[in-house]
Amino acid sequence: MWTFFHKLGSPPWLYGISGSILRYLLPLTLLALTMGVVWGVLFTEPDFRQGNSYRIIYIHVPAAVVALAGYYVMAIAGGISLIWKMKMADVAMRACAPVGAALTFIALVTGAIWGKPTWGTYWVWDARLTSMLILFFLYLGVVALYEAYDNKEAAGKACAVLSLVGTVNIPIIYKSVDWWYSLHQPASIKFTGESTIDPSMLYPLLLMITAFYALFTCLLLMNMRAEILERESRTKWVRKLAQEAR
Amino acid sequence: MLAADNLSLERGGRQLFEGLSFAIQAGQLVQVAGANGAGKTSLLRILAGLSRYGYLGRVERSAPLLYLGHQSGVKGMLTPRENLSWHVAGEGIYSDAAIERALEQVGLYGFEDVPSHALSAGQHRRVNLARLYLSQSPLWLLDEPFTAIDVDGVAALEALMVAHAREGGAVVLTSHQVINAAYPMQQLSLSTGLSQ
Amino acid sequence: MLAADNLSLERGGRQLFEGLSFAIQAGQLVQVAGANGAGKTSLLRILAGLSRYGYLGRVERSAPLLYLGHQSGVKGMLTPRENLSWHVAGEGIYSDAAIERALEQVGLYGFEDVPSHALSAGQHRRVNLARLYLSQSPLWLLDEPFTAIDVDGVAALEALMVAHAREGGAVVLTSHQVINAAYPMQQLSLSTGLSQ
Amino acid sequence: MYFDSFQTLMHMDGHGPYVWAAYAITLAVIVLMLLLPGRRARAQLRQVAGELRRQQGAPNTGTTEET
Amino acid sequence: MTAPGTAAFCLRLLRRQLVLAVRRPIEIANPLLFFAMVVALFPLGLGPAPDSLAEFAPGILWIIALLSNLLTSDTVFRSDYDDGSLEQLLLSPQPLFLSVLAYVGAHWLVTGMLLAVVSPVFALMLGLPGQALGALFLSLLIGTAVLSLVGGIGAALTVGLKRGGMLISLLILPLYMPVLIFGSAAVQAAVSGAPAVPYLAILGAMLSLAIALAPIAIAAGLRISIDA
Amino acid sequence: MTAPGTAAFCLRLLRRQLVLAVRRPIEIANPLLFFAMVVALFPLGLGPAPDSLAEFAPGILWIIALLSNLLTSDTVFRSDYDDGSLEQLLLSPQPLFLSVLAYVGAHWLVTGMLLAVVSPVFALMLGLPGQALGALFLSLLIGTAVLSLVGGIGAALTVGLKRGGMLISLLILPLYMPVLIFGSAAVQAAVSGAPAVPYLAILGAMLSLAIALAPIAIAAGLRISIDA
Ligand code: HEM
Ligand SMILES: Nc1ncnc2c1ncn2[C@@H]1O[C@H](COP(=O)(O)OP(=O)(O)OP(=O)(O)O)[C@@H](O)[C@H]1O
Ligand SMILES: Nc1ncnc2c1ncn2[C@@H]1O[C@H](COP(=O)(O)OP(=O)(O)OP(=O)(O)O)[C@@H](O)[C@H]1O
Ligand SMILES: [Mg+2]
Ligand SMILES: [Mg+2]
Repeated sequence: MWTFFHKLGSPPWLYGISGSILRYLLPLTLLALTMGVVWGVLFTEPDFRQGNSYRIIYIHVPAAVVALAGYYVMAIAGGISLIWKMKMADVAMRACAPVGAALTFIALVTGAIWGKPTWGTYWVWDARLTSMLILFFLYLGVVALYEAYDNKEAAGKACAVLSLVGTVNIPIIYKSVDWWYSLHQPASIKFTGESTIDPSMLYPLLLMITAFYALFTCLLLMNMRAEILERESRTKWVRKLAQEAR
Repeated sequence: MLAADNLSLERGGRQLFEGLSFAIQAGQLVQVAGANGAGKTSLLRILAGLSRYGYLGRVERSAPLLYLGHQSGVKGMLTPRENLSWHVAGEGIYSDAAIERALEQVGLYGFEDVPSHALSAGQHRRVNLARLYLSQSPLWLLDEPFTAIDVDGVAALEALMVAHAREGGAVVLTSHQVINAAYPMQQLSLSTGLSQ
Repeated sequence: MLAADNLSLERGGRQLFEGLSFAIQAGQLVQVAGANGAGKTSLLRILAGLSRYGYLGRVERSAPLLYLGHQSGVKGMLTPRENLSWHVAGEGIYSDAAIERALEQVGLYGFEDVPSHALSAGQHRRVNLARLYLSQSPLWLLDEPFTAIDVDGVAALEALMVAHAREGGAVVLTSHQVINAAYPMQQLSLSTGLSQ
Repeated sequence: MYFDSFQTLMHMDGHGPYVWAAYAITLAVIVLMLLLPGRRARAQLRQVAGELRRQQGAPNTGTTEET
Repeated sequence: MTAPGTAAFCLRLLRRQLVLAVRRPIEIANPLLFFAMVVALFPLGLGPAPDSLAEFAPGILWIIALLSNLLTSDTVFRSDYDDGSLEQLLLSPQPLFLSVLAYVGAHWLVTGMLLAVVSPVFALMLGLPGQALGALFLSLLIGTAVLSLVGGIGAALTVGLKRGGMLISLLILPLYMPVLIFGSAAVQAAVSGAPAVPYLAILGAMLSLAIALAPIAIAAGLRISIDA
Repeated sequence: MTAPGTAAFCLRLLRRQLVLAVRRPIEIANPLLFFAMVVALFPLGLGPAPDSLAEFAPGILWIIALLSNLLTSDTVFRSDYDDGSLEQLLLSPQPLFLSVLAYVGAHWLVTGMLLAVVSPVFALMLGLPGQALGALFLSLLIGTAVLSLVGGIGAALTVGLKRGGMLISLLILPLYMPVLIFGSAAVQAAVSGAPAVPYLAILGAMLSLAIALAPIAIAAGLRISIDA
C-alpha cells in the first residue's frame, strides 16, 4: 500500500502508467461516446412532450453530472496536495480545472440551447442554472489563479487552498440558491425530470454518463502528462524522453 | 544558529547557487558577496524562511531572527514612533521610552512625530534600522542595510553590528560597500561558501 | 547650463539652506554633499523644476535635463526593453538596436525581455540607468545613482559620467559614497555652495 | 432507426437546429480539449530537446538561457 | 521590552490598520459616497414609484454593500505587501491566523460595519418600511463580516501577483452569493412581516464557519503569496 | 534617437498603458467575467422575476459602469506616482495636457468602452427589450468617456495627497450625477419607444466640453500634486 502511494508521487512512474492507461481507455471512450450518440439520436423515440429537442439530454445531463463530480475530485486532490504535500496531487488538481470548466461550459450551452424550444428563452434565473453558472466561475477562478502565478509550485498550493475553500462553500451555494428560487419565484418552470424516464431513453443516457466519466478521466490524465513534462523539464528522464522523441 | 545544507537555487533558467552548505554560529559577522543578480537576496529570503518553494536543500534555524529586506516596511502615513510601536513583526511591545531612545540612536531625534512620508530617503530607512536597537533576536539577516545611509550612519551601524556579534549574536548581511568593522568579517561566496 | 540664485528652503520647521547661489557649466562634475536629511533631494528637485512652491530664489535652466530620482520609474510589469522604448520622459524614440546596446552596457544582456519585477534590486535600478546611455540631454541630475549597484557597476557609471563631462555635458549627483573619478570633482555644500 | 430519411434527421420537426447546434458545440469543445494537452506536451518536449541541442552545440557559453 | 500576549498584539495591529484607514479618509468615504449615489440613482432609473422602490430596497442595499466590499477587499494586504510589512508579519512569532483577523477586522469596521450603521438612513430614503430596519441593520452587520473574511482569502491569494487586478473578484464573487441571498432574504422577510430570525441565524452560522476557517486559509494564502 | 512627434509619443503612452492593463492574457477576459458576475448578482438580490429585472436593467448597467469607474479612477496615476514615472512625465518636453489624454484614454478603453461593448449581452440576460440596446450601447460609450475624464481630474488632484483627499472627490462626484441621469434616461426613453437622441446629444455635448477642459485641469492637477 505504502509503496503504491510512494509510486503515485513519482512523476516518471505516473507519466508511464498514465500513458499505458490512455492507450486503452481513450479509444474505448471514443467508441462509447459514438455509440451513445448514435443510439440516443437515431434509435430512440422522441419525448412525448418535448419532441425531438429532448435528444440534447444525452450530452447535457452527462456533462452536468460529471462537471459537478469533477469539482470534488479537484478539491480532494487539492486537500491531498496541502496535507501530504504530494506534488502529483497538485498536478492532478491543476489538470481538473480546465476539464471541469469545459464540461460545465458544455452543460451550460446545451442547456441554454435546449431552453429555447422548451421554455422559449435561452436563459432564466433559475436556481439550477444559476448554481451551474457559479460552478463555472469557480472552475475559471482556479484556472485563472494558476495562470497568474509565475512560480508553478506556489500556484498549485494557492489553487489547492482555493478549491478547498470552494468545497466548503459548494453545499452552501447549492442550498442557498435552491432556497432562493423557492422563495422568490413560483415554480413556473419545471424540469421534465418528474415524468419518470422511459427505459429506452435511460439506457443510452446511462451509457453516455459512463462515457463522459471515462472522457473526464482521459482528459485529466492527458492534462496531467503535459503538466508533468512542464514541471519536470529539467530532470534527466524528461531530457531523455525529449531526445527519444526526436 | 543557522545551518544551510546543500542549498541549490535556479531562477529564470540560471543556476544561482548549487550545493551551498554552511553554518553560522554566535559571534559571526558574515557578508554575502556577489554582483547584482548573483542571488544574495534570494539566499537571504530562503534563510529567513520567506521563500519555501523552488529551491533544493535544507535550512535549519535554531534562534529567533530579525530580517530587514530591500523594502523598508515603514508606513509613510505613520510617524516613526507609531511605526515602531505598532510594528507588525510582533517581537515585543516596546515602551515609549525605549522607542524614543532607539530613534535617537539612529539620528531621528526630533523627527519622532513627523509622518514618515515627510522624511528623507535615508531617514526613512533609519526608522527601520531602529529596530536593530530594540530587537532581542540574536540572528540578524540584513539585506543592504546601508542603502541611502550617510557616512556617519554607516559607521554607527557597523559599530552596532560588531557590538551585537560581541554579545553573542550573529549577523549575515549583503552590501556592495566595503565594511570597515574592527572585527573579523567572513565572506560568504555563493559559489564557494563561507571563507575568512 | 544651470544657475541657482539665492535659493532658500525651509521644510518641517528647519532651514535646509539659505542664500545658496551657484552656476553649473558644461564639463562640470558636481557632488552634492550632506548628511541624511540635509536637503540634497529637495535641492535637486528644485533644480529640476519638480518643486515649484515653497522655496525662495530663482533657478535658470538653459539646457534640457535628465533627472533620475530616488524612485526608479521602472514598471515591474514591463520588460526592460519596453520600459525604455515606452518611457514616459518622451525625450526621443529610441531604436530597438539602441535600446539593446544600452541594456547591454548596463549589464542586462539576456534580461531584455524578462519582466522587470523578476530582476534583482540592482538590475532593476540598472534599467533606469540605461537611460543615461540613450539620453541626449547635456545636463544630468542624479539622486543617489549608485544605490544597490555593485562595485563593477559603480565603476562603469563613474566612467560614463566622466565621459559625459568630457563631451561637454554636466552632472550633478548626490551620493554617500566616495567617488573615484579620474576627473576633477566639485563638491556642492548646502551651506557654503560650490567648491573644488 | 427512428428517422426515415436524412432530411427528417436534420430537421427533427423543427428542433434540428437546436439539437445539432448543441451536438456541434459539444464536439468542438471535446475535440479542442483532446488536442490541447497533446500540443502542450509536444511543445514542451521540443523545447527541452532544443535546449539540449544548444547546450551540446555550444558548451558553457551564455550564462543565460531562454526560459 | 515585554513579550506581548497575542491578544495585545492583535489589538495593536487592529489599531494600526484603523489609524491607517482613517488617515486616508477618501478610502473610507468612497463606499459611503457610492452608497449614497446608487441610492440616488435607483429612483432615477426606475421612476419615483415608491412601491417598487420599497420592494427592491433590500436587494439594492445588499448589492451595494457587496460591491463595495468586493472592490475594496483587494486592498486589505496590498499596501503591506508593497512596502515589505507583510514579510515582517510572516516572520513574526505571533500566530499568523490570529494576526490576519486584525486586518480583516479593520477592513470590516471601515466598510461593512460603517455601511450597516448608515444603512437605515438610506433605507428610509428608498421607502423601506420601518419594521425592516432592524433586520437590515443586523443582516448587514453579520453578512458583511462574512464578506470581509471571504474577501480576505481572495486578497491573500492574489496579493503577491503583479497583476491581481480583477482576478480577486472572480475568485470570491461565487463565494459571496450565498451571503447575498440570505441577507436580502432576511430583509425581505421582515418587510413582509415574517420573522427574519431564521435567516439571521443562517448568516450567523456562516459567520461562525468563516471565522473558524477563513483565518487559516488567509494565513496559508499569505505564505504562498509572499513566495509567488 | 529621433525626436518624437507629440502624436507618436501619445500613441506610445497609450500603448504602454494598455499593455500594463492587459499584461496577462487572463486579464483580458477578467473584466468581462466581472461584469457577468455582477450582472448575476442583481437577480440574486432582487429576485429572478423577469419583468422587474428588465425594468431595472438600464439602471443596473449604468450603476456597474459608474462603479467600475469610480473605484478605478483613483488608480489612473497612482502607480506612476508611486514609482516615479510621473515625475519623468512632468519633466518631458511633450505637452502634458496631451499626454494625460493617453492615460485617461487607456482607462476608458479598459473600463467604459469594454463595458459598452459587452453590455448588450448582459442586457439581454437581464431581459432588456432589444430596441433599447442601441441606446444603451451609445449612452454607455459616450457617458463613460465623460466619467473617465472627470475621474481623471479627481485622480490628478488627489494622487500626491497623503491625506485629506476627500474634499476633492466630494467636489468631483457631483459632476458624475448628470452623466448618470442623462445616460439612464436615454435607455429608459428607448425602452418606452421614445427617441433617445436628445439625451445622447446632451451626453455628446458633455463629452466635447470634457475633452476640451479636463486635460488642462488634469495637467494642472498633476503639477500641483507632484509638489505636495
Ligand atoms: C443553461 C441552462 C441549463 C443548465 C445550466 C442546466 C443544468 C443542469 C444541471 C446542473 C443538471 C443536474 C445534473 C444532476 O442533478 O446531477 C441538469 C439536469 C437536467 N437538465 Fe438541465 N440545465 C439547463 C437547461 C435545461 C433545459 C432547458 C432542460 C429541458 C427542458 C433541461 C433538462 C434537464 C434534465 C431532464 C436533467 C436530468 C436530471 C434531472 O432530471 O434532475 N436542462 N441540468
Ligand atoms: N521573482 C523572480 N522571478 C524570477 N527570477 C527572479 C525573481 N527575483 C529575482 N530573480 C532572478 O534571480 C536572480 C537573483 O536575484 P537576487 O535578487 O537574489 O539578486 P541579488 O544578488 O540580491 O542582486 P542585487 O545585488 O541586485 O540585489 C536575478 O538574476 C533575478 O533576475
Ligand atoms: N514632503 C515633505 N514634507 C515636509 N518635509 C519634508 C518632506 N520631504 C522631506 N522633508 C524634510 O526635508 C529635509 C530634507 O529632505 P531631503 O529628502 O531633501 O534630504 P536628503 O538630503 O536628500 O537626505 P537623504 O540623504 O536621506 O536622501 C528632511 O529633514 C525631511 O524631513
Ligand atoms: Mg538584492
Ligand atoms: Mg535624498
